[in-house]
Amino acid sequence: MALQILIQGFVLSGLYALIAVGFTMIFSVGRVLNLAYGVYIMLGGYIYYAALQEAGLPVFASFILAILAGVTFGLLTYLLLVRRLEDNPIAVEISTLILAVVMQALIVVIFGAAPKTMWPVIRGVLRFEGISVTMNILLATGVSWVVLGSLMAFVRYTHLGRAIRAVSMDRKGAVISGIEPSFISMVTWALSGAFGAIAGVFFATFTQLDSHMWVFPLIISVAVVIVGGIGSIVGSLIAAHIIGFVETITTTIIAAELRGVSTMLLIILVLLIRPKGLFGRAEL
Amino acid sequence: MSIDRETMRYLGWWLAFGVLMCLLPLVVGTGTLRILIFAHFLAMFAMSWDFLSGRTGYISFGHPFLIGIAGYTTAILSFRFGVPIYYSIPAAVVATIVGGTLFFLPALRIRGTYFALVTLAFMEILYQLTKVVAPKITGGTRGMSGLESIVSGAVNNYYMSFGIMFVIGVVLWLLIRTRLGVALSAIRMNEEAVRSTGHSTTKLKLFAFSVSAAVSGVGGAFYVHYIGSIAPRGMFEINFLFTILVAALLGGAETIIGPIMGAYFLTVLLEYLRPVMPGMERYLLYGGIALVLYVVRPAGIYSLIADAGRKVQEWRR
Amino acid sequence: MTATAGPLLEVRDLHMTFGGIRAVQGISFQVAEGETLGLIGPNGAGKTTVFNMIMAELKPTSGEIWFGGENITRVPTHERVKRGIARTYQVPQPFGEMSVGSNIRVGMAPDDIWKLIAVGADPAAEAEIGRSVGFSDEQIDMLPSELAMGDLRRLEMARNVAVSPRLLLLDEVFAGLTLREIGQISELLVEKKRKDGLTYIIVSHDLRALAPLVDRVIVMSFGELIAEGSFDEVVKDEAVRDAYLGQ
Amino acid sequence: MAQLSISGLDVFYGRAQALHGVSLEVEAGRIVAVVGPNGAGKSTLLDSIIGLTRRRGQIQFEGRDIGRMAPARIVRLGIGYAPERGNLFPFMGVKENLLVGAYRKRDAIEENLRTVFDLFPRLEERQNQETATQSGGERQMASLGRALMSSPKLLMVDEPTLGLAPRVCLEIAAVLKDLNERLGLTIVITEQNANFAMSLAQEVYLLETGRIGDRRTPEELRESADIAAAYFGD
Repeated sequence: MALQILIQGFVLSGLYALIAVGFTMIFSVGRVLNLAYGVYIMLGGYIYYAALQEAGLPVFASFILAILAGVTFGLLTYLLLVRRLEDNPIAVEISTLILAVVMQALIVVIFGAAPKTMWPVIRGVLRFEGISVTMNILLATGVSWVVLGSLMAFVRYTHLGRAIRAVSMDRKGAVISGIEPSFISMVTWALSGAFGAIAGVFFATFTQLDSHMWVFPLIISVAVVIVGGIGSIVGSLIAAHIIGFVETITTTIIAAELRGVSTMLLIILVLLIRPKGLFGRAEL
Repeated sequence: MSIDRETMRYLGWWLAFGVLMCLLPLVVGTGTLRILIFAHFLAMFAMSWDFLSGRTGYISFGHPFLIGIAGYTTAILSFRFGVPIYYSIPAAVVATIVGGTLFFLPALRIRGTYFALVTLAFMEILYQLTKVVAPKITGGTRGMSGLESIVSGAVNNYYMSFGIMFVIGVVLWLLIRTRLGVALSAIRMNEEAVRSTGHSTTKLKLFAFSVSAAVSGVGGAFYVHYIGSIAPRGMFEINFLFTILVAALLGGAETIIGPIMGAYFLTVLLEYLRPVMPGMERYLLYGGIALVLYVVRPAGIYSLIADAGRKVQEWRR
Repeated sequence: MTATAGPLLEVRDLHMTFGGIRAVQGISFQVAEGETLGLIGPNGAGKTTVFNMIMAELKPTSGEIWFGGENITRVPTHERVKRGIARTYQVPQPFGEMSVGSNIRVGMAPDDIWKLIAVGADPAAEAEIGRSVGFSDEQIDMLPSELAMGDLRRLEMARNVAVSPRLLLLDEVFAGLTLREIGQISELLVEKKRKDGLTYIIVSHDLRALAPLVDRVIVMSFGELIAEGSFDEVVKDEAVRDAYLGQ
Repeated sequence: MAQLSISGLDVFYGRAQALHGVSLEVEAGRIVAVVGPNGAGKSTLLDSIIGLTRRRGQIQFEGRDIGRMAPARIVRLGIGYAPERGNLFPFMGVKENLLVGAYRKRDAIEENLRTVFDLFPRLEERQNQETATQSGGERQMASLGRALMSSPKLLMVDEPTLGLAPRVCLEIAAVLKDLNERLGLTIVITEQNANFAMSLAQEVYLLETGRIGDRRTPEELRESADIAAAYFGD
């Protein structure tokens, strides 16, 4: 049982970290909460599905298309909506929530209300000490770590990445260093869309595609931000693991139906004890 | 309470609105009345949201949570334990205020953007819990149906729902015209400065919240008895939240009259589009309208009409 | 005006540390009822931090604050206001979507939910307060966004006068004002003091404007008190000159 | 012709006017100080030169009108800025802060890093320490260093001595002098600390309530009663 919790916990946490990172990034750089973030995840899943299972494109091409869709939609959210409301975080919150519901309706109009089952990205099962893990989940965990690792390298070792962190820490300091914050915002929204789409492809293979699937990842992202604080990527990673393990332990030891409830209670607890999050500091 | 001339004039308008709506069943059929009944309930929820969020700027994404507490309380009491609805409905309202306060009070300590997220999380908790905790009582995922109705027939229900909405509307409207209303708006604009003028903002926010919860409680309790069933889906759902939010924002937050207008507009639009757009297209359409209107005109329909009225007056002069 | 034995406000050994930075290190001073105290010092000396602590917007790391003979160190902001302390901000903080009159209304409102509902607003009294700080009747209906900087400072004054304070903390009241506006605000301060017996603590970098108003001046530098005395004494003080002009 | 010339500069914050028709000239290779009490508009002046405010009037740098340019372009033209209190990136190490400063000048990073570390050996010792945990003096050095990373021709420093102990002020003064003499950098500083400014600069402007006086030498200014009047009203 302990081994099972360990494996499941890591697998789930990896996925949660991947889901949350795009959301956290927007919050760190622009100090706004993008409630349409879940839509990038849904869009990633649906576009991948349409390309692979309806248009018959190869896996790789479908994946690229999904990412492009995420990037495009992320950019559009920023350019058409958020940029006009940027000095009012509450307006951003409300309008992105409305946008999410609009997109949910659009998905139903295009793909219908019935849930769709996605093929796993790769097939096969790995058995180990009486525990079986699908190759698909292992791949997802692997991709998650690779993506997060590349992101960390990107923000640490490239000029553009450092500029993103600079804007998130001190906007004036960044501007007088010659950085254009609006360009940085566009880059982060595009990246956020890409991360959402990648996470969405895997998330959808674990559950299924339906027009409500954007809510749960959004709640997870929110939970990661609240638990981790407006945090460093490392802070978000740790927060994702706390949430992932708490959930795994609750569902395997107490009751499977309580999935989600433990996360909510964790959010409330953290907000009451440390409203700035466990690792709260203004950094990406 | 001193009532000035302007208040009297507006009360006249309220009265005219009331009389007009009371005469409506003489003219229109029961189909239209049934649509309007939904508008009335939506208006109650939107006003409740507006009184808390529109006024104080503490955006609640958890109003379905409040409505749900009320709905479940009266449904369980009357359906499972045979409590007469004369008792179960007041009990539901009390439960909403107490239960809501228990959850929201800690959240009211949290500033700005986080408040909305925490209330959203509450809604999700209740959704999960009703499915798994004591399903024998709550009915689990399927909920309960066959709840006792208060009055029967479209006309009676129309008058009842309109009456409740009208009373709530007038009371809330009078409330926001007092100095309390001014103080609550001031919280939205600058909470710090309200404190430094000698107010306990905690007390003010708690009051606004209790009123909002009471209104949601009344609305929620009557609503479930009207539709005769309750289930976690449809209740604790973002689509429901979305409808409330859009009604309040479309009409124009912070006005009480706005949310009523928004609720009528939304329900009627939704119904008249039904033949043309049978499914989710309607959400797509009015979500789109709401989005554009919100970005272009955050103050809502009410402000458009108010502006138009002002222009007409200027023109007549 | 109630006569109190001893000082109206007394600050005892206040300390404030942010992270590792000691913003205020052991400040003590007193203000007598009816006195006008100037609080000056170079940029970053910790003057506003002292105001924030007197208003309970910041919790001091250590030290005590006494008002009217009572230890108020643990009393929250709105209770301090009720006891008679009010302040203005360096950057005026009006309620942006409300008219001047409504801004004053918030200040006049009692901290009691039922009275807020039952007792109607008194536009005449609001207008009276507005006029007393120099607003024209027309301006009472204006929005803050339509006002000039000097008028915004008046509005802050008006909202503070509305809470009927005994002690008023004025933070950089002359900043961003034209010479004419400075004259008007000064006159207003003198007038209010004459009529209502107000006590002031004024923070200002505009010493020329401050000089005629103050009875006594205290000087802060690097979070410490470096001088105290009449205006003329203080500005001739070697340590003060060094603090401002550098050595 | 002057390297930097400003004429009739008006700056507003909302309805409040922070600068009133400010004009000044800075010749290449000089150290110029703008002196004045708190709130006179010193930071606003430098913010306006680098393009951070809504401004009206003429600002020319090396003959080009920069009065409407965005900060990024102005930085690229060769103006470096160390603002009041630094505006450093608190959770980055010193070296990373410096690298951000090189955002617009990536072909001379090694060279510029060497220059900065030679000027401030202490920064090299602590290059990986987060600036959030550093002393005021070290932060001031890091801020100057970051400005130097874009290879500026003109360096603007806002209140270099703010909150610093006298010993550290002397250190900063020595570095600024060195930059000016050895590397030929034009330097504009603003100071409340008038004596510091007059000991360092060759030319001084007195800024008072958003208005600026004529260019003077430190001696002229010291002999006039204007400074004391500006500060103490006597």
